[in-house]
Amino acid sequence: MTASPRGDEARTDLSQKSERIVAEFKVAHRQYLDAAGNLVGEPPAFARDRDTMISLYRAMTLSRIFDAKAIALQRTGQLGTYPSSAGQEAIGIGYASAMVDADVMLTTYREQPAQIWRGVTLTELLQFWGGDERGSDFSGPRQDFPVAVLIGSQATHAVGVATAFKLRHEPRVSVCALGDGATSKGDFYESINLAGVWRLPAVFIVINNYWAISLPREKQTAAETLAQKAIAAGIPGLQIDGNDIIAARQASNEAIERARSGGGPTVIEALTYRMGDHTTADDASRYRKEELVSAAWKLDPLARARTYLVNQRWWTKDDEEKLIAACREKVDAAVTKYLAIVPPSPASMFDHLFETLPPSLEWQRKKYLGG
Amino acid sequence: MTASPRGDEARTDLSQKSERIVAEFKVAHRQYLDAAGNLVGEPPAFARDRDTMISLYRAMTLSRIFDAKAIALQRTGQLGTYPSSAGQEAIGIGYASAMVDADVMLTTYREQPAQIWRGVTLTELLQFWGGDERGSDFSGPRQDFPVAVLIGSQATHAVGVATAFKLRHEPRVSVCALGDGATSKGDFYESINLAGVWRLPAVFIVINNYWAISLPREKQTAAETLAQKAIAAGIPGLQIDGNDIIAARQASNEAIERARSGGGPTVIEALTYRMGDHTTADDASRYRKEELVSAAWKLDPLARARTYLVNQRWWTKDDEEKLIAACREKVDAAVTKYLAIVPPSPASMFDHLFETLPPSLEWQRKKYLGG
Amino acid sequence: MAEITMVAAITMALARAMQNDSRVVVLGEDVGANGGVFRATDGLMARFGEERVMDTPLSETVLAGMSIGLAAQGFRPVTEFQFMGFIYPALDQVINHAGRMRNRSRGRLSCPIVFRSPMGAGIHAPEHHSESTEALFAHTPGIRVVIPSSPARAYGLLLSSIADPDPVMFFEPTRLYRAAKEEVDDNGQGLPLDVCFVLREGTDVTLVSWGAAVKETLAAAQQLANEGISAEVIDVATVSPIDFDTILASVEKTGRLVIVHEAPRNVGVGAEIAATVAERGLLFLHAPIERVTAPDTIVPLLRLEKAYMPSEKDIVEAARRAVNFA
Amino acid sequence: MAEITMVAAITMALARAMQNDSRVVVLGEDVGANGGVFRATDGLMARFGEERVMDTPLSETVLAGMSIGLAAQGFRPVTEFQFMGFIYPALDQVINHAGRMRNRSRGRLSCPIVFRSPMGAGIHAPEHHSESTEALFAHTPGIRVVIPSSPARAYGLLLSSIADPDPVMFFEPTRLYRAAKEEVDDNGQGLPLDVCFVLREGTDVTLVSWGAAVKETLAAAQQLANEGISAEVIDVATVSPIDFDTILASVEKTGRLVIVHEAPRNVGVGAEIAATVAERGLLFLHAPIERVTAPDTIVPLLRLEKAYMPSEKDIVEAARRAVNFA
Ligand SMILES: Cc1ncc(C[n+]2csc(CCOP(=O)(O)OP(=O)(O)O)c2C)c(N)n1
Ligand SMILES: Cc1ncc(C[n+]2csc(CCOP(=O)(O)OP(=O)(O)O)c2C)c(N)n1
Ligand SMILES: [Mg+2]
Ligand SMILES: [Mg+2]
Repeated sequence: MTASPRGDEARTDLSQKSERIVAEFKVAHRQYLDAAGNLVGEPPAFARDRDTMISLYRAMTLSRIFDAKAIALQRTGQLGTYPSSAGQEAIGIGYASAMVDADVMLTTYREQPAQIWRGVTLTELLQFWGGDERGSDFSGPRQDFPVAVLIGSQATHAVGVATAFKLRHEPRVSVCALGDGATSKGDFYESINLAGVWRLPAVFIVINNYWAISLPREKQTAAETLAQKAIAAGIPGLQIDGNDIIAARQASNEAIERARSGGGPTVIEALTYRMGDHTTADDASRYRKEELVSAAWKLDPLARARTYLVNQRWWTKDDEEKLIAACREKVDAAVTKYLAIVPPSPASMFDHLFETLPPSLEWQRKKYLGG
Repeated sequence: MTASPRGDEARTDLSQKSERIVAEFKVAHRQYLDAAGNLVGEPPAFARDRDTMISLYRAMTLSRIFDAKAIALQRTGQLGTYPSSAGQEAIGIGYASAMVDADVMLTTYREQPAQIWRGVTLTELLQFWGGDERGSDFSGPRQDFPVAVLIGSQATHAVGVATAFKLRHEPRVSVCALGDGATSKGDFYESINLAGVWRLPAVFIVINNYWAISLPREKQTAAETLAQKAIAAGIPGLQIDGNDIIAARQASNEAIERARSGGGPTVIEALTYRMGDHTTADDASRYRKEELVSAAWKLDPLARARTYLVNQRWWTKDDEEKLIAACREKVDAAVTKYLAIVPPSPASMFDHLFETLPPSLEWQRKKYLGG
Repeated sequence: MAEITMVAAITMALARAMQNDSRVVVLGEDVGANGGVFRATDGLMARFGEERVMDTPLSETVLAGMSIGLAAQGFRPVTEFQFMGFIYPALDQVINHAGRMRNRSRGRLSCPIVFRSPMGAGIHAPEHHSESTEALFAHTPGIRVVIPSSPARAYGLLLSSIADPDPVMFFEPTRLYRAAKEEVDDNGQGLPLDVCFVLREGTDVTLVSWGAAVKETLAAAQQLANEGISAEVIDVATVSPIDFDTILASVEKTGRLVIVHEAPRNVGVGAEIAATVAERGLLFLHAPIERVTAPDTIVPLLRLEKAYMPSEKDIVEAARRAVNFA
Repeated sequence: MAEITMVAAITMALARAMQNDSRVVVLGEDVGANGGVFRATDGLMARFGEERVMDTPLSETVLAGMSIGLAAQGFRPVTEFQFMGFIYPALDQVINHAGRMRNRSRGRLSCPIVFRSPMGAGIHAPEHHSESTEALFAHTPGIRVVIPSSPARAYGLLLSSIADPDPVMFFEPTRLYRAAKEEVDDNGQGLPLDVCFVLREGTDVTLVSWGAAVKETLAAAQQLANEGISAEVIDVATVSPIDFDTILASVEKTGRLVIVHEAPRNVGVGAEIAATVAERGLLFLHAPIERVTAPDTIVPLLRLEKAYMPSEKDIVEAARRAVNFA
């Protein structure tokens, strides 16, 4: 089956009285920093703030360096299957930095940049991807959800969290990140629909990295944009350049603040690209040409942000070298700590099954663990 | 939770270069016969054809009379729970009459008018609603699906059927009817999305009768129209006056013929109203005011079609009386036949479980039935 | 104290829980003004408002998923699925999330949710309205499955399920909703989860059942008593995890076990009870274990539902076979 | 005839079926150019084209549902779910439609579909990639559940499943995909469904297993043989409906039964086997039935997955207990 263009034949002759237009929609695209790192239009105030922009850039860089190390650990048998976030740092840091601690984040498995910004330690990330549940008992905001491996499923939790905020009249927002592939799941649609009709404080960030494992974006849906999926729920949808850290943070900020002030949910489609294999268990050369990847590197969010900093005369080669060295050191320290973790005990399989283990499971615990 | 208006705050200042429009959509509404039975604009050719219009009207009338009898049978303990289709005859007869026999119909439990048009006998309908599976082994086109009780689930089958047609290069169309409530299910969304991206010959008729049991349309979704759900799938969506038999048939016809000729899927939202209780097990007075129902009767599709026939001088009081008498007779004959059906035997529980009953189930069949 | 039906006892428990604990919210399709298709939530919206009694769109997946979000945020959602046959779109959320969130997060987030739904055949409803698939949930780690069989047990078990800090599937046999009335004191007292209820003591044979089939099982015990056979009747009530100790103790006493359930036979919860007794109580047995269940067929439409469900006669015969086994 | 792995045998069976029957189509996520995440569909798209090997959007519900539509239209879809843990959004379609369409339509429409998916733990994958929930499907009327445990059985059982006129859940233990090689003749011959395979004859104890656990079960039998205990090993293969006759005949001979499965214990398929033997073969038993299974916990992440899965040692000990039972 191949992807198909939209059937424009649907449009009928409007000169007839028998037909009238009852609804109209427009989908906008937002970009402040182009691929070369130059400004497009007037950026938001924070983009003029040196410290803010440098802190965003630092986090993006730390994520990238962590990511490379995690892949290396997996290759040497020291980590489980790992999904690289390389190339997606701008959108991750963008929406995470637009949140406050009291907000709740619900993400996929590829949102290490956002998790790092939210305070999950690098050691905890390694522990989780090393196959130890304790990595999800993390230092980030304690109400943030563990990573959702089931595509789209966390969107439904996000509307529950948002409903809780609304019922308690709390000015908090539930922020859900999910992939282009996830937009094909009923979970996503049912969730945005509910968020729309209940006008919930929820923001859905669709990380359109063009691939869902081997399926390219155009085989996922005939919709021209993923932002327009919002129309089905009667809520605003916006497409942004997801490799532009300014657009990523600004669009997230607008949506989150609108949600916080009672304005309801938003879908943001962030255009980016999955630079690596789907996970370390994948071999993308089976289904995509290397040229596509090299072309995508030209849109690299890190290089773009760096150019902007340099253009503003906020950043030097020396700063860059120092940053990289500092990130490496941090990552190495985390790895050392990770490798020293005492493995979980088999008994822990029973420890968090229920708050109190029922008698018949006590019997099993004894049977299985002895004693 | 109360329904919420759409968050228009999403619209941003387009004078900035940083934002541009990347997609635009319009949703149209179609009507040829207004509530008073007068023409709006130029109708399609078939509306000028006396025989066609009379045959549609006859089928609508038969459906209405059958429906009343089915309710009466349920009330006297001679039928199981029954969902009335009163008030929805125009859209049912509309899309069914736009299909050819070789097309495949997949419907909800409230599409008796369409089933009748397709050739399911009144006796078979009663047999099914009387709790006998044999009623689904019906005289309508043999590839039409049995009634789907699970809301929205048949939409997924419809895309499978449409895929079969596409793979075999057959000029056939899969027509799926479902309710306003069904549009909130992931099944519906996943199905239209797949139909869109594979450009399948499938037509989705959304029978918006304003109610999903007790939930009114505006609490189902914040979307201004249900037709716009199509935008999320990148396919055409059209809203029609579903109580206007001409619009119902014409819009169905256009969508079905577009699908047949390779133009891909369509969503049609047909505005109608559920005149009765949800089913005979429901008591709508618990959640809706009687005024709403009286107001809806003013839009009755039957009265409207009749006025049109009368205005064309195609129909007299005498014709009407004869028709009603003929329908009553037909319905009564079907009831007599239904009541004479020998109940299914317990053994039949095992007869269609598998093509060939596996040995361990043979053991069970003996155990349960003796012998 | 008036005699009330099981469905009224459920409404009473819901109201009591909502009254006592502001974290309790009710959500589902048609639970508001309509009071649920069986009226189990009748009057709750009028009494507790639209914020605590939420009519949801027709979307079972997000209905389950949002319950998880609410629960993780400290609410105690009581979520209604309109019928057990409509619960499957939510299974992913129940199995993969509700039952796992505590374990996944090492206790940081939990899911104190009650997923309620009507179950079982016998009310002459259309397809998918007659299911008994408690086994699917019983096989799932991290969740409880509770099935009441009387107004008083419905009241007490529902209160305890709502108070429980972990997810509970609470299945209500429609056939019992209005089958019998009983005095139920609205005292806010829960009944214990994770234990069986011995409904009738006996010495010759143990009849183990739950849900709607308890009705026929009790009737069978009476019939057997008339014949001079003393049957002990156990209502499992918490169908997962099962209180095997009570069942084993009874079988040790009687030496004979008949398990009765309305669900299909193959890999039903009855299989687990039989298996456990065959492991831990083999030497108690004086006769083969009998299971009286529905066959492994699709629940038929109404014309045949009676033939499908286990009958009092089937139970009596099985008990007689066990007692007469040489 | 080369020695091939189980995953290669599966690819070979798929290619053979597609070659022999133009109604066979393959669909699922990443089954095309990528050849499936385990390469089970490797090369099929190149060989049979995009019309017969369909990469679907990420939507398990419609993936199952469209398979039903295709099957009702006369195709023979072989539909891949990427992992067993991702199958639940499709359960509604499997339980409520695939297993019922023939019955519902009185044989007018049917669902000759094979739903394939990898199953089981042991490959160090993330959460949801290690499930063994065959019991959910085994409890569902109208569908078959087949689990191969060797390259040759994978080949033969998959061919028969595709040829079968009714829906089959075909679960492939990932741990076995590349665990061993065996000569498999690509002769297009199916192996019978609905029967157990006796892999090793013995007289002292019957070890019944399926899927990945067959590996440890065979190893345990060898270990027991070294100790002078003669174990019969039965691979159930068609996990529903079960060939009880073969199992009962074996238990009649050995008098001892150990059931081994990787799935959780409570209401697992092992329970059904134990229950049926306790009903129909009670008097054969010289010792309590033993079940060696995973505990009723969530499958842990990779650090503990070994502790979770039944081990050869566990099986040997259970068999010894049974044999030494006084
Ligand atoms: C429900 C479900 N189905 C299938 C999978 C297997 N799977 C893992 S990732 C993936 C693709 C996801 O694509 P997308 O949503 O675009 O996220 P990305 O991986 O690109 O970040 C698939 C199919 C899954 N994890 N969950
Ligand atoms: C999956 C599922 N959930 C719930 C139900 C119970 N139910 C039956 S009809 C109905 C409302 C359907 O509304 P709509 O789709 O608008 O169809 P209508 O009844 O108005 O024709 C509900 C909730 C069901 N049949 N299936
Ligand atoms: Mg992606
Ligand atoms: Mg409706």
